[in-house]
Amino acid sequence: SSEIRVAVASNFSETIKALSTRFEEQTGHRVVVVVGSTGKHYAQIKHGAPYDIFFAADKARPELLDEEGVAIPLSRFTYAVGQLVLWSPRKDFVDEGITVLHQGSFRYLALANPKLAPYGAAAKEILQSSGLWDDLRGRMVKGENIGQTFQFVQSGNAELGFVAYSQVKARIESMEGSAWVIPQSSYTPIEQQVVLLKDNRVARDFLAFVRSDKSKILIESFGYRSL
Amino acid sequence: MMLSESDITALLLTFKLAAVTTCILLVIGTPVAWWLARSRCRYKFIFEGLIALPLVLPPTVLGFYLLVMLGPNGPLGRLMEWFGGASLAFTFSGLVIGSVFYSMPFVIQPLQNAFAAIGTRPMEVAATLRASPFDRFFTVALPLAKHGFLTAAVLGFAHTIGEFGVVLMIGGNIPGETQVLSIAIYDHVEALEYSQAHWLSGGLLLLSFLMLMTVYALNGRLSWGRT
Amino acid sequence: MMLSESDITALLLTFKLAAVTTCILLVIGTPVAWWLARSRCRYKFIFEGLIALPLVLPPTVLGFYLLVMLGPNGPLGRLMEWFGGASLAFTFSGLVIGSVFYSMPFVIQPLQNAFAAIGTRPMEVAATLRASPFDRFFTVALPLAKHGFLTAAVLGFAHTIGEFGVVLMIGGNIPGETQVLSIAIYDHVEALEYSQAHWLSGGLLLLSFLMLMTVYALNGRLSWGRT
Amino acid sequence: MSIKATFRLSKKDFEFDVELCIPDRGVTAIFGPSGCGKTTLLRLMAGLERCSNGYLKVRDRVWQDSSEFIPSHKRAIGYVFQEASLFSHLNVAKNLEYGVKRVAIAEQKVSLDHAVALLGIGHLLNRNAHQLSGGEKQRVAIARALAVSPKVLLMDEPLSALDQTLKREIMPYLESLHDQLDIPIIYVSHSPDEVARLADHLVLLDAGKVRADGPIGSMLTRLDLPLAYGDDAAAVIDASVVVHDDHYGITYLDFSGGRFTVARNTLPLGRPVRLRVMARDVSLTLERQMGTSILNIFPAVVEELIIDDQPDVTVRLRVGSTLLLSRVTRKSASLLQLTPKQALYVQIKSVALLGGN
Amino acid sequence: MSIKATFRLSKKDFEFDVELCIPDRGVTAIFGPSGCGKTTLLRLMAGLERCSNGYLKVRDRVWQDSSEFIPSHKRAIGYVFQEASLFSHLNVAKNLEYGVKRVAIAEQKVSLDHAVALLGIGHLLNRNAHQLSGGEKQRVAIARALAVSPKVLLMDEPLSALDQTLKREIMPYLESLHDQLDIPIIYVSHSPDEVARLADHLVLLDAGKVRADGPIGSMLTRLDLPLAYGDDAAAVIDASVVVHDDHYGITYLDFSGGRFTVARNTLPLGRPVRLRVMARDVSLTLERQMGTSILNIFPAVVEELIIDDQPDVTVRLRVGSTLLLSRVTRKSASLLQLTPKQALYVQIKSVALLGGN
Ligand SMILES: Nc1ncnc2c1ncn2[C@@H]1O[C@H](COP(=O)(O)OP(=O)(O)OP(=O)(O)O)[C@@H](O)[C@H]1O
Ligand SMILES: Nc1ncnc2c1ncn2[C@@H]1O[C@H](COP(=O)(O)OP(=O)(O)OP(=O)(O)O)[C@@H](O)[C@H]1O
Ligand SMILES: [Mg+2]
Ligand SMILES: [Mg+2]
Repeated sequence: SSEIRVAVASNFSETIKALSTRFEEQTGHRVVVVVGSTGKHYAQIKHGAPYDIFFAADKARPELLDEEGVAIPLSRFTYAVGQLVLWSPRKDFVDEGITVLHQGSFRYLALANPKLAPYGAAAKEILQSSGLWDDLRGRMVKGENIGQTFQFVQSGNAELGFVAYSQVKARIESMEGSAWVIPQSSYTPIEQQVVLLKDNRVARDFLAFVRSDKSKILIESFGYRSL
Repeated sequence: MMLSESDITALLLTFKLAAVTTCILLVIGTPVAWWLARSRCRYKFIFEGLIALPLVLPPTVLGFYLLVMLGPNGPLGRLMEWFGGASLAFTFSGLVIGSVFYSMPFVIQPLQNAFAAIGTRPMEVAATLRASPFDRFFTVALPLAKHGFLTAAVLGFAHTIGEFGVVLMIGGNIPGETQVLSIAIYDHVEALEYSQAHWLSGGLLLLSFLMLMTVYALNGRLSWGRT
Repeated sequence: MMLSESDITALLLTFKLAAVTTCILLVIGTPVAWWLARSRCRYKFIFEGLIALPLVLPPTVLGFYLLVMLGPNGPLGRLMEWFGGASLAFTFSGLVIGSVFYSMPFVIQPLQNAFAAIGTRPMEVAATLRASPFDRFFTVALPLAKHGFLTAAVLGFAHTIGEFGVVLMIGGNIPGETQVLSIAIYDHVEALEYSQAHWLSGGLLLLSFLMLMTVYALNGRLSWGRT
Repeated sequence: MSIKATFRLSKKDFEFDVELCIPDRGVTAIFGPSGCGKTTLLRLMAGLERCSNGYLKVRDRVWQDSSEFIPSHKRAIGYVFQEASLFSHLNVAKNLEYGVKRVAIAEQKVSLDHAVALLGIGHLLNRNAHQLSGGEKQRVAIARALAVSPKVLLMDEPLSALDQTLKREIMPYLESLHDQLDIPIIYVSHSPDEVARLADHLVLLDAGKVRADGPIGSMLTRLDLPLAYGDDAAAVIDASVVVHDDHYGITYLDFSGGRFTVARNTLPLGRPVRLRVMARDVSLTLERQMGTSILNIFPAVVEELIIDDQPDVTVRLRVGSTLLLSRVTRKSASLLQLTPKQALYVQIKSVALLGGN
Repeated sequence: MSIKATFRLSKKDFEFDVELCIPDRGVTAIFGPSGCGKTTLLRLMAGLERCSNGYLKVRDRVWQDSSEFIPSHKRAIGYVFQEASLFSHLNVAKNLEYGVKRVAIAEQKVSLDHAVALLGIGHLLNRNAHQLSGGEKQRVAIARALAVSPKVLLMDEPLSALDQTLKREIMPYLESLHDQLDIPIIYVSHSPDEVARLADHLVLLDAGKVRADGPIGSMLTRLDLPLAYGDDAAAVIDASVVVHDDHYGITYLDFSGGRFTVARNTLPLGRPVRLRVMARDVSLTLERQMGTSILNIFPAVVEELIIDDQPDVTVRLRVGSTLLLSRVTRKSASLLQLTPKQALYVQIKSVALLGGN
């Protein structure tokens, strides 16, 4: 049995751990998960980080690696699609639709930095299309990533925020707080892509495993959609 | 490559934060350091340990706990609310609190050493020359500890400028309010805008270097003692 | 809630890193601080400024530049390769280099102050008692500067434990190799595994507190001077 | 009125237990061997060291008792430390001004300029402490203590770093201080010369206890104290100026036992002065001698002498109502058949004029 | 062989320019007013201060010239600083051992135990520096300097913090040091008493220059130097022990001008000793007097005297080949009609035995 190192975007860490546990059980290989922000991973990979696979939080960075010839050609695919949710820990604060943002009865709206995180870009798209982007500028607090954004909201410092469905799935199901799962049609899909960085058997096996239907179900159970 | 307007805002904000934090730290730190240097209290070592403690937590984690504390359900948040104030998260004041907390040991420790090095004799002499404890503290202890103050101020100031994790967590990256330079640079790096990152870093380094050099040069000039 | 195996690995790694870094810093920092305290060189202030400089960069950014330098295409990386060594990025040695660089001012400044406070007389006395410059440095200057050493060691050690950005960037969060505690906690927070994060943070705090307290208590006990 | 002090303190290997009543005028010397507690006493009086059940009253003000402890900076003291103690961050001028600035103008009785001139430190005013020699530092420290116009001056071996010439210049000033300012001076010294010169009152400390204390005249001639036995054993005589003879350059001084002839000085007639007569300078003769360069010869009566196996014999004599000491060899004592009550002549070879009193 | 030194240095307001040749045996006293450069000279000799074109040769070893500068720790010196200078991180015992440990066993000629016993610091060995009194610190510093068995001992006012008793105990030891160890001692002092007692050779410094230097005997009696005029003016006489008289408790000493009678001492017969005779203790008579307690009366010849408008007259006299000083009033001088070459008698009231030479 051998060991592979997998660099994973922070928001997918829980899911990948579940996946790799199953993979390890099936194959006896070991999967070492390296969690981090996608920008950091990208910089590190370009400077020789010893990773076999890179699960990014977006599509852009894997594409870049592909173009720059760092990634193994033709290995790139979308492993999950994130879903954006407007969520508040308060009951009956967010309802289906964007009305709460129009009413503006809040001090802070949290979202991920649109420059850095695809969830942020998606949130920005929605705010722009509803004409709120400029109005809310002074009330927006931006997390560096979606994890931090969730903490802003969950700690109550921001009344509501655009977070990932995967972060609040359990809470929504147990009717904790209030949420609006934003229809996929209203923003560019948050495609999270993966590339192979080092060509070896186990890594390819793991990618194949992630693509398998069983895995897809598992991924969806964590709150992602699959393509 | 020019700096964007928001970069300049961030720059100014950063220096303001560092200056305010340093001042507060010197004001708070001086009596604490004096007490630590002079007291014969048996349990002094407990306080010494406590003061160095914020150092060992990763700043982001420290920031996370601060965020939780400041939130409406956190003890500090409740306290603020009780006093009728708004939450401090995502405000400049909040940043100041976080930075003060985080940079505390860098200010207190050099001051404590400087005070201890003075010994009791100069204070005794001042007492026989009619100087009250306050008076002699300001006219004898402070001037004699000036090297310690310089070190404390430099470490505190520089550390606040480079401060990142705490600010990231409780700042919310609001331009002009809480978006400081370190986060701006970080964002550029994460967003792969390397040349902007280089410019900002270079500028910050140059500016800081000039400032530090001036401080040290002045200090060397004013220095009295036999080295 | 128990700590996972990887958490314990991270804990051990962290203390190892902090210990190694502190030792290296004391060894490097002592002669530098001595020179800074004693030299009458007119351009000393330039060096003093340079030494405080790493402080002002956000650690992640500093880490990024270190990564660029140490990576296979960076000047240091090439140098290493030329000497037949492997790149230092993503290795424990790389972490040590980064931490040493980053924590340098916290060690040098207290030492410099402590040395300056000794004055020339004790060294002159030692010279008339046949002690060579080396001899009197070790038998007079070092013991008289012991408070400075304590502060330097505590600040250096604690700061390395809490070190985060630099380590994350050039280390790459590889469990057992470069995943230190600060990153592990950060990961737990990011992954919303709050209870694990609390446990780890609490443990770290307790451990550090006990360690710091012991150090200070011993120091107080051994202390000779009139306070 | 007087200064009353009771202190009890114990340090490692050292018990300090002193009860004192010192006159509140004149110079009180604290005299004793190294490590006997002189500095400790001064520090306790200054409030720099605390002891729990101590008591200190200076004139009508209680500075320390069981209920109260006036802190040092509120005690109107001047303190000259045993070791150099200038502020290293201030130059000499600023060191001097430090205290003065903190004294109400109404209470400033010693002018800074005067103190500077007296101690000869005018040329040092712009120097820093580390640019001074040992003696220069001490002079600045003395001037600084004087300049706060203290009500009690505490001096811990202030002159030991100074040369004779300087000592001679400063001592008369210290002597005159208590005249002009009416302040008591508590003066720690291990120099019998300084003590005899300056002190009106003497406290003999030994191992943290008061061995004896009293007016200088009687203390110096007590044969049960070690003071009468050193090389420097001496008596002091209170006298007053009666005639100046300019032709011979001579001044005559009257004391209770007769008229002293000393070198011409410039003191006003009638002025009380103090003379110091070393025991070794007093020789004894049975007859009044003639044709000698010794001018001061007085009839005297032997009061007490202790002959033991020491080669030297110290004799206490009375001249008028004044006590003198004479040191003679055992051989001389035996040749002259010295016994108490015996009448004879004392020849005083030399005498030191210690200034006004 | 000797110690040759040339130093030129200038500090703010202070010019130091000294050229010296000091014998490499015995005690050389450096004497001068506060701020004249005594400490500076010692520091230059120890190599603690540097001057560019200086020269220093001790016996046959050059310590400093234009091409070489031996650093302090390689110079076989012992240095007692003017100010207390114990290591605060070491206790007394460790302070003492610090130097000893660094001296090769073959070169250890002064035993640490001996130094400790002599200076009476045995009970302080476990103390820290801040638990000592001023005099105790200085005693430890002296013992520490002695214990490195130096080839030259440099002492900067080492006894000024000590009381008379201790001084008297330590001085003979210092005197004997150069006998036993054959090391020269350079001794800074402002005490004429210490100088006369200890010094064989005297260097008079003034404002950074050598005013005069020479053997102690001739220096003290030179009427062109200030030494002859102070209260402490004195001459020293080389003599030797000839008889002990146990009955009267008396010892007789011969010198070139006759036989001295002094208090019984325990020195071996034939032993050379030094006597100090204060100018004020020497009275002059035209006839030899009888029936006096003064035992030491010698015929003498007036060599030189300066009569000016001072009330006192200092006379240099020759007794045998020995020079003496006498201080008399102008009145006496005139009564006795003192003139050079005049023959008369000197009466020496008291004399101090300064120990072996
Ligand atoms: N760093 C300095 N800068 C300027 N002048 C100095 C400095 N150090 C000493 N001096 C001056 O040099 C002169 C000689 O000093 P030194 O210490 O040798 O005197 P000293 O003879 O030992 O006096 P004392 O008997 O008072 O100790 C003094 O006038 C002093 O003011
Ligand atoms: N902190 C201390 N701990 C223990 N003993 C001490 C301490 N400080 C002083 N002593 C002792 O107390 C005694 C008195 O000290 P003090 O300084 O009063 O002496 P002193 O009479 O001034 O002597 P000197 O003439 O040498 O200055 C000394 O025997 C000294 O050893
Ligand atoms: Mg004392
Ligand atoms: Mg000196």
